Amino acid sequence: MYLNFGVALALTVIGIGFVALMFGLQKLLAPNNPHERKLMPYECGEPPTGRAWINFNVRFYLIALIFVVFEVEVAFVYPIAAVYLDWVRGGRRLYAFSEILLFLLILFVGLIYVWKKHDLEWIKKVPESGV
Amino acid sequence: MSTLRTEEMTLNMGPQHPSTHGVLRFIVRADGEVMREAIPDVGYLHRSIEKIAEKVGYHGFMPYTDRVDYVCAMFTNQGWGMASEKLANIQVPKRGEYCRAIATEFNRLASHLLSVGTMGMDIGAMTPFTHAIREREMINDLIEELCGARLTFNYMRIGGVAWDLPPGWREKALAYLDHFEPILDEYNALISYNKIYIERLANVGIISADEAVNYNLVGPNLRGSGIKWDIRKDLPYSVYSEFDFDVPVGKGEWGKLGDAMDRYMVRIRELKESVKILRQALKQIPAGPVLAKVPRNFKPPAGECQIRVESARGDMGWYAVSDGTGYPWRVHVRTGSFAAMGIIQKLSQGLMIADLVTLIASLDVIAPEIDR
Amino acid sequence: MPLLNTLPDYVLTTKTDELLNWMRKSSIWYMLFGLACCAIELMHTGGPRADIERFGATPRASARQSDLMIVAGTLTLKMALRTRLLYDQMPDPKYVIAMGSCASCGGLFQLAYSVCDGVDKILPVDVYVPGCPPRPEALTEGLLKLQEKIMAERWLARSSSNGVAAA
Amino acid sequence: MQELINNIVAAGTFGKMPETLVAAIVIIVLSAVVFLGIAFPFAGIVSWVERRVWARIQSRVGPNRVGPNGFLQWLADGVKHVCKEDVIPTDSDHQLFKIAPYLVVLAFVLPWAVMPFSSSLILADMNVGILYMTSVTAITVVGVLMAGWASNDKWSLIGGIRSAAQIVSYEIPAGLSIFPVVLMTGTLSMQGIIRAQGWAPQHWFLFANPFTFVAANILYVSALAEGNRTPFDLPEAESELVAGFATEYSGMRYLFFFMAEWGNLFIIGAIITTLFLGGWQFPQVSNNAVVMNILQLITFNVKVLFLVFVSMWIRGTLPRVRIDQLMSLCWKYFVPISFVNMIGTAIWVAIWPEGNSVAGYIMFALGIVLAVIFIQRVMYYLRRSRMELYFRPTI
Amino acid sequence: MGAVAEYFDNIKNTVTTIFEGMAVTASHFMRKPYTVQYPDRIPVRVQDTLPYRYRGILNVDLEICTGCLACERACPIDCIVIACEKDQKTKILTISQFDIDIIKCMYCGLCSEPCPTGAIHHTSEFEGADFSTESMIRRFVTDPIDAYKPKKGPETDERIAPILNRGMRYVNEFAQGGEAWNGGVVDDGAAAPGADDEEEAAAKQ
Amino acid sequence: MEAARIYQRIKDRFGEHVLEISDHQPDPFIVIDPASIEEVGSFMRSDPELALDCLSNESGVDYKDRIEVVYHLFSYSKRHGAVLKVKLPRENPTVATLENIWKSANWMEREIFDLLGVIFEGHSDLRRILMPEDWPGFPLRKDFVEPTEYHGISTVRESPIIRLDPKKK
Amino acid sequence: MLQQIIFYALAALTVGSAAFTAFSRNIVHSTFALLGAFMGVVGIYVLLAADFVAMVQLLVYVGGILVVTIFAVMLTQGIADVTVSNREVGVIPALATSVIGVAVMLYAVIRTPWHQTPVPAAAPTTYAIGNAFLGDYVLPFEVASLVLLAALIGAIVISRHEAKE
Amino acid sequence: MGGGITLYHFLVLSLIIFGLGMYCVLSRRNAIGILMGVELILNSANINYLAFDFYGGGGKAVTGAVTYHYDGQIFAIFVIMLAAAEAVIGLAVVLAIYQNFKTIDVSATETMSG
Ligand code: SF4
Ligand code: SF4
Ligand code: SF4
Repeated sequence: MYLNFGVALALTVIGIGFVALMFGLQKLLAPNNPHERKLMPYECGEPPTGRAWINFNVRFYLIALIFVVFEVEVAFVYPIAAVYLDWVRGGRRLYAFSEILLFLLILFVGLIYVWKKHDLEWIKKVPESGV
Repeated sequence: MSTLRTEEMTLNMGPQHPSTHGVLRFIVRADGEVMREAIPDVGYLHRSIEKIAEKVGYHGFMPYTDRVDYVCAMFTNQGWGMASEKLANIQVPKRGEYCRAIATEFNRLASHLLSVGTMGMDIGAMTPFTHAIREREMINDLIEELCGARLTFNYMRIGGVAWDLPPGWREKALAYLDHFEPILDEYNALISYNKIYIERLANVGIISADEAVNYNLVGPNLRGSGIKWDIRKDLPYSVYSEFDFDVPVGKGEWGKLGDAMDRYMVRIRELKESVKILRQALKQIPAGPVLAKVPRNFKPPAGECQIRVESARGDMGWYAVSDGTGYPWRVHVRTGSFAAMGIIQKLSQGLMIADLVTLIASLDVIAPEIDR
Repeated sequence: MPLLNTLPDYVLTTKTDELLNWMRKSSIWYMLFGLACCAIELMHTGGPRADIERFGATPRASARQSDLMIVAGTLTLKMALRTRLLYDQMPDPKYVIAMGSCASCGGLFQLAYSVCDGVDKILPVDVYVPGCPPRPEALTEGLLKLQEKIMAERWLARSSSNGVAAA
Repeated sequence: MQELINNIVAAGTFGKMPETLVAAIVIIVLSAVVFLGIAFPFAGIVSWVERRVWARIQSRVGPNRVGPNGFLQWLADGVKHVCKEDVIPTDSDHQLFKIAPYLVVLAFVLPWAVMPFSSSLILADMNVGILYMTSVTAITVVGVLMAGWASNDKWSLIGGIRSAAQIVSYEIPAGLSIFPVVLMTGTLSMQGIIRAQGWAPQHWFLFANPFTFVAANILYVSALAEGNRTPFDLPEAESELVAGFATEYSGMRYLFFFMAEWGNLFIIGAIITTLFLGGWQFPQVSNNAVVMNILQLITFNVKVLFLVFVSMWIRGTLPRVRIDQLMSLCWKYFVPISFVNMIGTAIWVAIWPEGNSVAGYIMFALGIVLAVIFIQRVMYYLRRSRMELYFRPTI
Repeated sequence: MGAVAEYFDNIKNTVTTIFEGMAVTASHFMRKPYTVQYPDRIPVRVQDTLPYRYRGILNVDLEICTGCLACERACPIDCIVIACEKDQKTKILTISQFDIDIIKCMYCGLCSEPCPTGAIHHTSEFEGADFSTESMIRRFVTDPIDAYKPKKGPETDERIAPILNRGMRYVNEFAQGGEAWNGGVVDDGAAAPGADDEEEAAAKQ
Repeated sequence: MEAARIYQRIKDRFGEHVLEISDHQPDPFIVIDPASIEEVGSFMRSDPELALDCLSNESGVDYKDRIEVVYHLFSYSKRHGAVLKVKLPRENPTVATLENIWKSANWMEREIFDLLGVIFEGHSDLRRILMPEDWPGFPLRKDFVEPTEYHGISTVRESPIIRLDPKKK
Repeated sequence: MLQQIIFYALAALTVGSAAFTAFSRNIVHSTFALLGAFMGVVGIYVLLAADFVAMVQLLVYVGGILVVTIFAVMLTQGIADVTVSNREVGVIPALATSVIGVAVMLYAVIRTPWHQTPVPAAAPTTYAIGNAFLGDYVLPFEVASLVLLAALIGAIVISRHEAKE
Repeated sequence: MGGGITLYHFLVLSLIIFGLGMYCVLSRRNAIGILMGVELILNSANINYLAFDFYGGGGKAVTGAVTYHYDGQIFAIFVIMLAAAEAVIGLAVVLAIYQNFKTIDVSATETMSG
């Protein structure tokens, strides 16, 4: 097992080393003459108005919150999915199946709840007054 | 949930932006992905064509009209030709009118193809766009044979057209039309009826009929809102009264009436109608001269007139004032895109950033037509 | 420390230069910078008939990733300032093709009050392509001309005249 | 792997070096071979292939001037980018701006550890193989967010956040769609999953039962979404967002983002091939391990490349969805259907723990019918368009 | 339609339309690309495939130029510069300069229309890209040259006759039936050689 | 309805505000008092007989001694059109906006303001539209002189052809 | 040898990133530094023969929690302001508390003779965990899903409730 | 785990991370900062669980078919689950606070009533 993850480590090192190497090569080969206008943010040829680091739309945030919950669920299901076949073969299929079903259903309820509450919809209306 | 407020972001979309159809700029005030509004900023292609008209004379202005709307330059040619003819009361020979109709309808095909193609590209499908470009190339070949240029035709003259149809051209044109119709079906199968595509277009930028009239939308944009109005049919000019064709209108099959999909479908259907017109025109074209006698030193009597041409982007108005000299006193072009741009700010409210692109493409605005 | 135009003029360096230039000229990414009528022909150049991508030239939307700015169309004064900024924001090495009469010298719009007569007033232009609009093949020829120019450049080897613009 | 190391130690090639060190050297060398010899060139070549395929769909030719048929195009692009100035905007967050490409490349190299090329060519046959594969790709999100934020540019920010939201959302249906296979095999190891299938199509999990068929499609589409491929290329949506999170990136840094994107195609294909298409399974035609391994390698790659090709083909066909549609597609269609799939498969497995071979044949027959209908449609369009035919892949 | 039915209808629609779209694109793998591989991998030069009326870069056949300056006057943007000198005694017109700025030209064809002999004409040549604007000026006159004098009858000079034929064919492409058009132009003495019957014949085509 | 009858109807209603009815061919027009433009406009739009629901064109013309603003109106339901004009003094040309009657006037008035300098009172957003904000003068006026330089970019370009024969031109 | 190197490298990565998280003045930087900490911890888990847990850590922490945290930062911060983050008061007390706490515990840890068994060979753990979930730990397992459901609904309710204002 | 790495190494490592997390929680006035500190603390706890599982009594080796009771690992998984739940709720609260106060400075919420 250590060997297996050793491969991952080795790949990490190689990948990062490779990228670094290429950057080094670029440093050697590429011209470099920055000036003020070149380093301005790119905005289709206009000088930018307002800043870019602003607080972003909450929509994405809610999606991410929902996502985390489901991600944990996926992580939980992996081990039982892996042993499910053994349990079925071992003759305890109903028990194993109902366990999985229960677990999934409970979260499915969550999904339906969110769905019904229209939190999956991307609301196209903007508040009337400008902030 | 929508009441969650976040900071507003001001984005500059354009002037150099792949989907603004030339150089337009939109100042987008957005809340995340949803726009509060998009304020169009035009004039990046203002080439003072109206002023140049006052300097180059009636004949010399013809090539400049090509540049008023380069995507359908035949119509601008024709518009200027008709305006000058009306000022000086010149009758265009019948064959000349037929040549004009044929050339303009081919140009309409090319223009609509570009419009539906860029629509596909803006939605993210490159293939329909290149297919449209391929068909345009074939049409360009035909037009090139007719008038020697692919884009800036300068085909028409005051009093008719500059060149007659070349020998063998009619057969080629008819053969092309036979090729074009199946390609159009294929195009529809590829993109127009694609569910993703319909979802992207339907219910975006809904324009009611009243609004369309009030904002002076013309052409496919007006028809997309369900108003059956086509200058070729309703105020016939040239020889259009001799053709049998339909005026497609938006029906709201996929969403509310007057949405982007309706405008798009109107264009697709107009392609078919144009093919119909072209078939008739190519069969009916009479013999005769193509250019009336117009003096080189063209001096229409003082006066003013406005003519209206149904260009690919709809009713194009040419307002010309003559003071009796060889140079027009004032020329003004009322174009469809200019009016269409005026409505964008209103329509964009509450759309998503991605929809703005759809909206612009569905209104088929062309930068030079706005700015001239 | 960039090695640009610093190495002595040996066979090795010139050969490397040739290789680099060959690679660079085969991968010219141009910025989608259609301004007016010529933009339509620019689209056609990327389209099925002319297919400029055969030479490795693909359109890019962002100036940051493009090597070539094809100024396709009339440059108005209002646009000129933005164009300058866009050009500035391109990373070196960068090239400019002036496509069509308007971009090259104002063309028929020299009579106009709002048009910048020629993009060479604000940017260094490498290749001019005549035509109004130039047909796609003409633009392709312009690109080939630019490739010629790139091939003649020196990259690593020291050179007095035709080094990279940045050096 | 362990065997190999044992052999090397036994052979004494490295003299008296401790075993761990030998192992380390072997691992590093092999990983380097896989990365530099396969992953990196693949990412490059696929960019060229994609341009050619795409061009062909669009009645064009595509890059064909550099090397034979333009084969060296990718190298030219690479070298060009090395020679390109590296612009780091003043207002950006310099450290994060520089780190982001590393993360994206990292997420691209790590999955290669469990890539099952053949029955014995695999760097690491982890017990948690498929879980490893899905979880390391999650690092991309952070890289993309970092790139988007660090650029301090509005297009980048929107692109980055869109991308992140998209990737994380589609991880759910992708994860759920893996379960049917796990339920049927009872293992998470890549090799184990492949071994549970046969070489014949009716033994593939794709055709094992209706649920797996649907799951395979959902997984493929979700994987495309995670890889930011059309129709889900919103983060780079050129017509809206200029170049998305990579707007400010130039030169090498930009290239790495794209290298990762193209390279991920292989990973997508490999996941589907492993889970549903029988992986490297090939009929036992020879007893020679080397011959078999080569045949398996070819089989695996053909399958993966076919899937890569399909993704290019899809890219040439479909328009892009909008962000809200993307989300509703994920949460309202894919996630519930995946739930149903999973439960359905659980029932199926409970009834037929050893699989049902009749179902395999029936599903396979249905698949063939589908293919025939498809070919008919293709012929229909070919006949109607009356364009010149040309069958060679190159021009 | 109920919500559930709509739900499944959406799925069905999406799948079938994508299926159709994929079939269309798949059929393109078997079609010939439409590309013309300019400049090298084509059987004939692109220039030779262009139609006769194609308005490429201008050319002047000085052999048949009458020095009437009609083209210079017709050009709306003055990109033609001609210098003619009329010798007061011999009445011979000498053209000492005939420059066209092809980078400024808009390829409109207005200059070639009034030309009585078709001396100035558009060719199908379009390759003119260059590194500087100065090199874009086409200078047709190197040494001052005598202008062409149209003859009453058909041209007899063997050297000039084919050129004039070409020129007249070019002239006759223009709008038929417009006698006044061609007639109204020429105000510098050099009348258009009679080609009226030909024009009419073409008009009846 | 015939153009002449339309004008007559307006004349009947707003007698003293109508300054002139011209039957100049091809397009006859009616000239009204600038002060009453809003009234006339809303009448033309709302009158059931006229129902001119579309302002299809609005343009300005500089006649050296005066500036005219020309309105081309059209009715989709009745299929007739009318041409309305107001004459304004060249110095300080001011007229009320028709934006509230026809929405399409908004942009067209901006354009006229931009190019001819006519000020539309009550306009919601009277900014330059085509020209840059810092542009001097109104280019479509007959006496407009082109500036030789804009932000350091010179606007003249010498012809590269040297004319050998300096007598001409 | 090698193990030591790897261990110390991972430890350094983890501690370094954690320290960066704790001390950085820029909240965005400290959020992104969490990535390093989490990745280091993944490595540590692997060293402790917990491959499945390591993967879950990667999946949930890196792919999930970190992303939400970054989103939260982006959503709520006046990021561009100079008063970027956080600490104004309590640096010294916090430092002191932490150091003292750690010291005390360190003492405890080192002095305690922990019960140790021979280290088993690292073996795959997924099955065991799965069996445990279906066997001994079935109740916690199901409760976990309830907890997640509660978290989901709670999160939605909280954010929506507040949004009504 | 060979090579001289012992249980104590891991415990010390976990302690250090714990200390850093602690400091983060105590010193930050930013709610998200506090949450990040909590995550660090939970991570250090997990390291402890796993270390004890690995070195300590977790494994009950049976000769032959080896079955381990990975109690420590299972605990770690539950901790991760709880951490995720906590993060979700915590960040939702952060969002809520932000919506109300336009700041997530925890000390500010004390002073403002609302
Ligand atoms: S050169 Fe001609 S075609 Fe090109 S932009 Fe100018 S006017 Fe248009
Ligand atoms: S083609 Fe037109 S622009 Fe060119 S020289 Fe002739 S008249 Fe002038
Ligand atoms: S119009 Fe023809 S003949 Fe006259 S000067 Fe020009 S080229 Fe010569």
